[in-house]
Amino acid sequence: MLNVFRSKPKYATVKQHERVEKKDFPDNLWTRCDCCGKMIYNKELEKDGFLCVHCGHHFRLCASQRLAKLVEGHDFQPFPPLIAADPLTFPGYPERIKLAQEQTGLDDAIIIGKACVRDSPCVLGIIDFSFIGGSMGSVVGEQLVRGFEYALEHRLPVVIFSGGGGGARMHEGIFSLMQMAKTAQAVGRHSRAGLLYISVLTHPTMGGIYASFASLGDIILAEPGALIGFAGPRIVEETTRQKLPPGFQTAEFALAHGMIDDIVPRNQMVDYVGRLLKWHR
Amino acid sequence: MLNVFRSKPKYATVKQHERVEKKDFPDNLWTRCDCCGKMIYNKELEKDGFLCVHCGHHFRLCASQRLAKLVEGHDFQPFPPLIAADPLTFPGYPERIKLAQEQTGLDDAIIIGKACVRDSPCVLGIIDFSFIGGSMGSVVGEQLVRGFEYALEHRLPVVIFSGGGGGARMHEGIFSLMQMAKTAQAVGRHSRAGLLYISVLTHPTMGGIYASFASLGDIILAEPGALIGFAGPRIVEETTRQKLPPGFQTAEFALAHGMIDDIVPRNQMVDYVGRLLKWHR
Amino acid sequence: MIQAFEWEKPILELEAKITELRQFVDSAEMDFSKEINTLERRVEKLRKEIYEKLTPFQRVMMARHPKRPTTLDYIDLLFDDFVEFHGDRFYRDDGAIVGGIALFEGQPVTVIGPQKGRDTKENIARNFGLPHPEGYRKALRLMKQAEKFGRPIITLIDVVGAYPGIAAEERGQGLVIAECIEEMSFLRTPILAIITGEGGSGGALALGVGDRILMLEHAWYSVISPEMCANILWRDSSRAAEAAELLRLTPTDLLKFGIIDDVITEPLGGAHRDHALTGQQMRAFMRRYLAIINKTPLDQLVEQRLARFRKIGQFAEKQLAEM
Amino acid sequence: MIQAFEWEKPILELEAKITELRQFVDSAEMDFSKEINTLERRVEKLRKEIYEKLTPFQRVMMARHPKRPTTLDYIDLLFDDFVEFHGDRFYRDDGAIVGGIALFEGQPVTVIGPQKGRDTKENIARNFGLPHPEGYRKALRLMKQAEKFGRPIITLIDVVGAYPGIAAEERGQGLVIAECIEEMSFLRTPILAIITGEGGSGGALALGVGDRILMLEHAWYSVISPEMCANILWRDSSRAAEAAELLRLTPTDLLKFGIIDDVITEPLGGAHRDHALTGQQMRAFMRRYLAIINKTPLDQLVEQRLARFRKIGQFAEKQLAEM
Ligand SMILES: [Zn+2]
Ligand SMILES: [Zn+2]
Repeated sequence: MLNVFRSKPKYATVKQHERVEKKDFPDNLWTRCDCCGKMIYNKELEKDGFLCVHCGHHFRLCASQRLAKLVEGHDFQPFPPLIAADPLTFPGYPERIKLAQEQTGLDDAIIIGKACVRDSPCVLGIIDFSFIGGSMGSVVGEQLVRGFEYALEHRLPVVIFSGGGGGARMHEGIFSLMQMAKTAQAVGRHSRAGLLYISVLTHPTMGGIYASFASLGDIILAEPGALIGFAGPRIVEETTRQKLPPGFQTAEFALAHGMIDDIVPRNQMVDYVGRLLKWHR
Repeated sequence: MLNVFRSKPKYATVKQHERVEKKDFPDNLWTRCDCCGKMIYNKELEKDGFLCVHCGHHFRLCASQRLAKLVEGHDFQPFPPLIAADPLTFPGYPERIKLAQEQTGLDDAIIIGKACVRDSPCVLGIIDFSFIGGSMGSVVGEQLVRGFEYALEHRLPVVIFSGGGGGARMHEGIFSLMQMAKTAQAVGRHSRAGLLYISVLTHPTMGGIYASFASLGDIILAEPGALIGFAGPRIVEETTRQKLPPGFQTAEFALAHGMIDDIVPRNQMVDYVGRLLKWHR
Repeated sequence: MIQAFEWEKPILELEAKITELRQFVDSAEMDFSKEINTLERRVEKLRKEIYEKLTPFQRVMMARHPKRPTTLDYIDLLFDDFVEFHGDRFYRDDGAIVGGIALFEGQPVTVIGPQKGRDTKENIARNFGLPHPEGYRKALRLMKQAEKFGRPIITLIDVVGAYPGIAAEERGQGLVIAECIEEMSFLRTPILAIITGEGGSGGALALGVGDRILMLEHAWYSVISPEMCANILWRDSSRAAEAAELLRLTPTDLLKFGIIDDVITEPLGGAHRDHALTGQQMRAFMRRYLAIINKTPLDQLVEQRLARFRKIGQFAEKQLAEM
Repeated sequence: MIQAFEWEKPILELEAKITELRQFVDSAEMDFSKEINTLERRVEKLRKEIYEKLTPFQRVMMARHPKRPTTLDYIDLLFDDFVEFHGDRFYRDDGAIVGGIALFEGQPVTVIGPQKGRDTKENIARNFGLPHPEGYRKALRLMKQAEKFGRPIITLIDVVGAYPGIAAEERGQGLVIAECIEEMSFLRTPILAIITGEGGSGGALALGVGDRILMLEHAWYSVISPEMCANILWRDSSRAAEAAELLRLTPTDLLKFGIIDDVITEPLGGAHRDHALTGQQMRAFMRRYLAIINKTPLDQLVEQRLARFRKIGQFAEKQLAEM
């Protein structure tokens, strides 16, 4: 019996607070692991989907890197791009958008379109943390809804990798909040038509993103060590004045508390998702 | 604003283990309360629906006493009576049935039929603990199912007062177990037709009765102090070797843990149920 | 606890003077009615001046006024009868959300809302009105019950946010909010949502997916509280007043944005100054909007509800030239 | 742990002798094939004699044999691939129930079952195979998922009962069993329930509402365990063997009563003696019954499922003369 998934490779449970984003590039060939501190040869790091070969730590991926790993050279047809407006005329927001666009090369915090994962057609969306923390403003909301609508029309499954920081894009105020309802409803319509939605939670999936479409998957997976929760750990700590338990709000914590179906290491992700898509055709 | 239910009269949380069934009749005019130990004039006890005037303790009621309190002199049309068979040829079972029939004047552990509660027609069923602990054999199961079927056919609500001891009637073995499925399914059919079912848990509602139809009410009420649970307290204590927390498996415990909608003292029951029936006509 | 805000003080002082004068009149049997009239006109004018130009943050403070009616107070004011139901049937009865069946002008409705404490003891029992997941699960259970029996749902929303605690996270605070929003969206029964006080983020939206969404005049509704916004923007939550300006969280703004359908006028000076009048004014709005959604066919109602949210969002199609 | 029962000992001794003789043949290069053949025929005969007249309680003990396959073992034996899903989305992932999607001869199915530990450490992690409410909620979640996608459900049942613990009672053990039974009854997808070992009371029935219900030869299914029955009847749980006789809990009895549809023959001596063969025999039964329920229209399937349970029960109409 072929059963890759029963015995998972061991991976370290990463304490979120110790995770430092700063990296150490001695000569642009090597990277120091944030988690175990060991040196990794950059080529090897990229080959493995930005996993530490020593401890299994999952480095943050930008959306296009993740996309490449998932479609494995097959075609990806993105939906027409949308650009954020500034509905509240929030000071500094247009500049913030412009800067993020320049820094990431993205239009907003999501890549979404029609894809094939292991020969199964689907709508594939990936949220990119590096664009204003992967927060959901009107553009992210609208693109997700269009994704689910397209999938509903063509009876396709949807796979979303969500890694949004706080979730809400404060600069769009109430419009950002309403994207929670809008996306949840799009999932609901798609789901009520009997279609599959796989939600993959990557580091970090919090706030309004976690409390809307990301929680509504038929199957919810997570990458090891990903931070998953509603309120940010700092807010929880400040509100409750309690010390947070070890591993609080990690993927492993979510699994133990019954909130997700499985934890899937990145190098098994395309296999795993591909198989689920195949079984639901 | 008429609001009898917001400020409930205080009642003692009765520790089940201290509840002794033995009563003290000094001269057949007075009864000693099992809970507070004070003496109650029998006429007063009966008038109040067997509530202690001192501490509010709910004495156990037999089905016919409860029926009288609920229909308030209106007509009650019982369904045709059924008599237990002995499918396993379980030693002593026919004799046990016969004895219970003689002692209680009932055919089996349930009274069920068409009733009017505060002018609202309904199917009303009452389980009587004094008939082999109010356990559910084929007769109780079948009568309940007929009740829900009658209610479905005539689009009536159902009100069941369940006070079964262990729930299962061991002597009927697997047939007793299957009544859980049979009654749950009858509730399901009735419920899926958009009809109301009020389940009232009286002391004690345990085991197979709690784990089937009694838990499936749209609205679940309980009498103060009633023992409610799946496994009996003795079994829990023996299995876990832990001291049971105070008030374990009481109605108050069930309310705190979110399992029931409300606790309704017996002298407010007909008001409460009558109002719910009226609001669902 | 604050019983009066800084900006209310001129009014309160004037009112005190009138009361004083009245008492003097009573005891001295002299006629000051003209003077009293003048003072009353002045206080009326003062009220209008002050309350018409409240800043957004002053409105936030009004919404938090300790004497402002809580959900159970509104239930008393608005309905003729009420039976409270408890529990989520999973874990716990959460006192931070109340719900049950109530009679609105003869019609049974399901009413649900977060409940703040009215004193310290109640506040502790109700976790200061901050719901845990089991509160939202109770709400969802009662909403589905309402759907089964075709009862309209009225939600009364007054919540800073879902509780950000360890146990709440353990039991799936984010997940349950998502489920509430999703399931509420498709419920085949009319839903009237009223933001009565604070409308804080996902914790408010979880009860806010209505066919009609109303707001009291001094309520606020936002993706984030002004304090938290200020904290993020300037690492200084004391600058909440500035943040409140930026967030456009007042009923006026939200009506303009098409997020809400109507604003329920409060008694001058705020709901806390006259509970009974507040209730009267709310009843009129509720009657009007319930009548509309009560008679809309269910298919159409759900379609409209979805369409309403579907179109919220502002963005631009990227120009081809830019691509 | 018991590795062999009292009644198995004559067989095991004989088998040991045959092994001995064979080893001797190998080393001494002598021909004892005739003697070995005789012994083998004798052991075969002995097995048949012994296993054909097992008492009900001996069957109960067979069902509890520590080497008997557990649910995850059966999943290995029966399916070509398996992805396990976790969690109830409310509170916890309960290791005492496992479930997920598996491939049965090319068809994706949802498979669910209680899981006993295969060693002490696993037994502790899995609470000795005694599920909490969250285990049943996980099962229910996966069953609804199966319904959504039209996947058949296969439940593999081996459980003494739902866990009788304090926390289990707090989180609604009785309520969740009722919900499982009720919801399973109306699921619009084929359900094949197989009692593989112990079928203890409500905790087993909660996963046992199938369109076809099969039992392994040495499984039992009862409203109460023999020990608890003896405890109630005679306040002496050591008289479990007698109680087992009374309860009629063997597949033979249950087939006669119309409670189950078929009995899956185990390898002589029990499933624990040959896992692979057990799996083979089960596959054949599963193939046959799945084929039938897979092709039954869903409306009919659910109606038949309900009708099956509707008619279970034995009673008499009370004679009018008696009334
Ligand atoms: Zn590392
Ligand atoms: Zn008393």
